Amino acid sequence: MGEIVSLEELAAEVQPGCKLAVPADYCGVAMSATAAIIANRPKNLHVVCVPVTGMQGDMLIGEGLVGTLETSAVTLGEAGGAPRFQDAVRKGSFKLMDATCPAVHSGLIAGQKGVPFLPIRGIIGSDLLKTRTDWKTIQNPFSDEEDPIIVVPAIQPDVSIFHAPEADRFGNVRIGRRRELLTMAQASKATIVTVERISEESLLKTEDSAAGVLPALYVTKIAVAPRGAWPLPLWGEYGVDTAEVARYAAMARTPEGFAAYMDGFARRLREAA
Amino acid sequence: MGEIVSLEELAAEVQPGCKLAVPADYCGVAMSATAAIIANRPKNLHVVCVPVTGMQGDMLIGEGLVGTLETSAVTLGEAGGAPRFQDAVRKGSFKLMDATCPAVHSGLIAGQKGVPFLPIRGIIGSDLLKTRTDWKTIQNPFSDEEDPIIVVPAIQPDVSIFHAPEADRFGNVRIGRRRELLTMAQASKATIVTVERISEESLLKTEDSAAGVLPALYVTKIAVAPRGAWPLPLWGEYGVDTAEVARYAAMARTPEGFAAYMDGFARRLREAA
Amino acid sequence: MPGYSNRELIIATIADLLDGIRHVAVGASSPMPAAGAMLLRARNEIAKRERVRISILGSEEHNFFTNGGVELFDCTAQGRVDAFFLGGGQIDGEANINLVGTGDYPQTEVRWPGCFGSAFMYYLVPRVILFREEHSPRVFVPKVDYISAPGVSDGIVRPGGPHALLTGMALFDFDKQKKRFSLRSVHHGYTAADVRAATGFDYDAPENVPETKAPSAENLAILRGRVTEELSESYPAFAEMLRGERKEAA
Amino acid sequence: MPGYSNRELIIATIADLLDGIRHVAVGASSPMPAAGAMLLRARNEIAKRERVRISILGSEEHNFFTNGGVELFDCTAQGRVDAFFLGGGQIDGEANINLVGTGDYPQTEVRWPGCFGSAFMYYLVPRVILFREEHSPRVFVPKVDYISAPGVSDGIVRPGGPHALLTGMALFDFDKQKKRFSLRSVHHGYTAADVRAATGFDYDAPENVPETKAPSAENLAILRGRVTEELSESYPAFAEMLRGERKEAA
Repeated sequence: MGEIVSLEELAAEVQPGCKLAVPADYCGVAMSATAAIIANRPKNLHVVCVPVTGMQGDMLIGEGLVGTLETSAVTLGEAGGAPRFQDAVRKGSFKLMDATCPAVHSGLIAGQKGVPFLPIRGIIGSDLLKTRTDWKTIQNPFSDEEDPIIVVPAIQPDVSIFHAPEADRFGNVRIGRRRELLTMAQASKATIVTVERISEESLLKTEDSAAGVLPALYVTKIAVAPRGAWPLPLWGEYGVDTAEVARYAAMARTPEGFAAYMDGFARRLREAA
Repeated sequence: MGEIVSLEELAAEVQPGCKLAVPADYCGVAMSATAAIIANRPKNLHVVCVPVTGMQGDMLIGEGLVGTLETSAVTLGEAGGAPRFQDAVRKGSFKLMDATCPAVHSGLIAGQKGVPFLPIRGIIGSDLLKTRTDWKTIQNPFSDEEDPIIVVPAIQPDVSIFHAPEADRFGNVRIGRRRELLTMAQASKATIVTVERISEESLLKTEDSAAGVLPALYVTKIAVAPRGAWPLPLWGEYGVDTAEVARYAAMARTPEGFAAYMDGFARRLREAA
Repeated sequence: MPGYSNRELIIATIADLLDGIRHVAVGASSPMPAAGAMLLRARNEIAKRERVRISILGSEEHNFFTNGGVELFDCTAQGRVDAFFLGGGQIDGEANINLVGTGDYPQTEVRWPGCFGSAFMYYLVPRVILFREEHSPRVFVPKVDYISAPGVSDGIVRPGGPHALLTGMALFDFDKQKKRFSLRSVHHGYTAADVRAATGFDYDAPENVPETKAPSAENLAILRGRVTEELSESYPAFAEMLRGERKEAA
Repeated sequence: MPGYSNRELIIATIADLLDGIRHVAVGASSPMPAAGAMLLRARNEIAKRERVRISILGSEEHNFFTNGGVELFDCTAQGRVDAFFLGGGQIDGEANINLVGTGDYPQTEVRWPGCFGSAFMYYLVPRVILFREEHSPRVFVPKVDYISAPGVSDGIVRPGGPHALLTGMALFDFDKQKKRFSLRSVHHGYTAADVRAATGFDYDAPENVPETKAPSAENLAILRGRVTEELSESYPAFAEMLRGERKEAA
C-alpha cells in the first residue's frame, strides 16, 4: 500500500474497460499521468467524473479511450466548451451518463460506506431520469404520506487517480480540504496518486497535518510528477496556465488540431516540470 | 454565528425537552458546560450519544435530566460501568434507545445530508430491532433477489455540544481528525462549543489548519473554558484524570454518593481550570 | 444618460432580490451575482442589519467550506443556503432550465457542459434567482429541449425554486401556482415591447410596465467604491471592466 | 512448567488465528488482541511475508484513520478490515453475543455498556475472533438473554462472522452450517472435562482433545522482546504485567 513507483508503472494500473474516477479541476488533476495512460491506449474506459471534468476528460475522449462517460459537466472553464466532448456527443461515440453533482457524491459515499444506494432529494422531474435508469424512485419508508425520493446506486470505481502536493514515504497523501478525494479513494478498489514531492516526515505526525490526509491504507501506488497537474492548477501550489488551456481549446476544435496538440503534449509536460 | 459568550449564556441554549447530541470521550466532552447546564436543570432531555457516552451522560442521568437516551454504549472506560446509568436502567427511569455505533453515524449523516434515512448493513437479527422500531427493514431496490437491508432515520439534534482546543475570533473551531464533530454540528439546528482558547488568527488561513476546521457557519455559540473537558481528556492537550474518574465511579454507586460528588463538582472544575 | 450602466443596474437589482438572506453561494465564474451579494453585504453592514455570508465556490480564499465539494449540497439540504443563482442555455415559460443542449438527447446538436448541481439546488434553495444577461428568443424558448431541472414540481418535497428571472433587459417574477412568469419591470433603455419581442415564451405583464428601480446614489457609491475593491480580489478582470465602463460613461 | 504463561499462550494463539490477514483493528483497551497482532506483524516482517497493519482504535499515535469515528465502519464495509475481536458478557452455543445485560430488556438486572459497533462489525468482518479470558458458565450460556449480534444469519448479505472462540482455557472453531462450536484444543493446565464443566452450552469435541499448540521458542523470544517493547507504548500497564509474570515464572 502506498508504494512509490515510476509514472509508467502507475499508469499501467489503468486497464482497458476499467471504471476510472477522476476529480474536478480544482481538486488536482493528474495530467502527467494522463499522458502516460494515453500512451498505453486502454480502450473502453468508464470514466466517472467527481463530479465534473475538463481537459483531462476531453483528452481521453479525443483519444477514443472512453466507452462510458458519467459526469455532471464537461467544460474547459474560461476557455469555453470541451470540443472533443461536444464532437463525440454529436456522433454518439460513447455511452453518456449525464449526472448532477450531489448524485455523484452520494453514489461515491454509498461506495465508501459499502451500502448499495443512497437517497437524494431533488432530481424528480428532471430529464436526467430518462437516461439514468440506474437511478430509482422509491417511497420514503419513513413517511405515511406519498413521498417519492430518488435512490442512486453505489459507485465503486476500479481505479481513482488524482494529483496532490505531497505524499510521505509511508504512502500517506496530503489532500487538505478536498474531502471528495478521500471519498473517491475509499470507494475505489485501487487509488493511484501523483505528487509534486515526497516528504520524509510522516504527514500524520501532527494533528493539523493529519486532518488533511488520505491514509496509505487507501493508496495503491504513488509516482512523483513535478507540476503534474499542468496546465491545470494545483491548490496551494500553482494556478491554471490559461494560455495553454486556451491553446488546447482552439486546436482541439478539429480532430486534426487535437492530434497535433497531443503530439507535443507529453514533451511539453516534461518541459513544464 | 460563532458568537463568543459566557459559559452561562452558552449553557442556556440547552432547553428542557431538547434533543442534545454529545460526543464520545475521545472527541472532547464539554464537562464545564455540562456543570453549567446541570445548574439550569433542563428536564426531559433526549440525549443522542455520538456514538457512546461516559461520565457526562452518567451525570445527566444521575441528575434526573434525561428523558430519552440514544446510545451505543455508556461506560466509564477503565473505571468500569456507569453507575447512575445502570441504576436508572434497572429502574426504567428513562426511555432507552440502544443503538450500534455505525447506525448513529449513519443517522447523523442522513441529518447532515437532509435526507430522511440512510441504509446500513448488519443489524438484522439483533435484538436492537425489537425496541428500535424507528429502524425499518426494506428490500434493497437495486437487487433482483431478496435482499433485506436496514434503513435508519435521520438524526437532527436541536443542539450539539463539545469541547475543542481552539476557536478563532471569527467563530471557526478546530476539530482536527474528529470528523464526527463536523457531521454532528451540520446535522444539528444549533451547535455550542467550549474551547481552551481563542485564536486571533483565522484557522482557515492555511490549507493545513483549514482541513481540520468546523466553519463558523455551523457554530452558534462559543465559550472559553480552560481545561473544559476535565476530568475527561482533550486530544492533543491533556489526558484523562484517571484518579478523578475512579473517584466518581466509586462515589456514584449510590444516589447519596453521587449527590455528594456533584456538590463539589463545579467548584473542582474551577480549581482544575 | 441615466447615470449608471446596465451592469450596475443589474448588480443593484440582484442586491435587492437578495434582501433578507443570511447566506448566498455564488460560482467562481459568476461576477455579477457575487457583486450583487457584496453590495447587499456592504449596505447591511452600514445599516447594521443582518450579516450576509457569501461563499464563493471554487475559490481558495473566499471558500468557507472545509468538507469538500459535497458541502455546498449538504449545507443547502440543511437549509443553510438561502439563495443561489442558476442560468441555462434555454429557459422556458414554466421556468424549466436546460443546461445540457439543443436537439434530440443524447446526440444533441449543440452540447453545453451539463447539469452541474442544478437538478438538486433548484429544488432545495428557497430563493433561486434565474440570471441570464442575454435576452433573446434562442435563450427564452416556449419549451426547453431538455429539462435539467423543472421550474415547479408536484407531489415531492421541494422547499426551493425560482424566485425571479433577471436578464440584461428586464426583471420577471414567477408565480408557482400559475407556473408563469410575469414582467415586473424593464431596464432603462428598453421597452415592454422590446422584451416581448425578445422572449420566446408567453408571460403576464401589467398594462404599464414600470422601469426597473434605478440604483440609489448611496448604492452606486458603495458599488463603485468598496464592492469594486472587493471584486478585484476574486474577479480582477470583471472589476477592471466595471471601472472601464464607468470612465466611458463619465 | 511449560516455559510460557497462559497469557503468552493466548497471545501466540491469536497470532496464529490472524495468520494471512493484512489489516486488523483492535480496541484501545484490548491489550491481548493487540499483542497477538503485533506478534504476527513482527514475525511476518522477519520472514518477509505480507505486511500486517494494526489500527489501534482511540489511540492518538497508532490510529491511521483521519475521517473520524465512522472510518472504522466504512473501512470494514469496504472490505479493508480482515479481522476484528469481539467479546460479550454472554456468548451462547450459536455464537450469539450479548453486550447489553442479563434479565428482561430493557430493565436488565445487570447492565453492561451496550452493543458498541458489534451489530455491524460481526456481520462484515470476515474473520471475527470471539475472545473472552473468563471461561465460566455465566459467560458461556445456553442462550443469551439479549442478542447484540447473532452468530449466523440467513437470507441477508453477511460476508463476516465468527471464525474462532478463544478463552483462557481453550480454543474453539465455529461451524456456520451446523451453527455449533467444536473444541479444537485445550490450553496447558486444563483438561477437556474442565472445559465441558465450565461451558454452559453444548459443543462438538473430538475424542482426544489436543493441547493448544505451545508457542515456539522463536515466537516467545519475539513476544518477550520486540512485542513487549511495542506494547509498552500503547498499553504500559499490560506490558509491565507481562514482564512481571515472566520474572515470577523464571
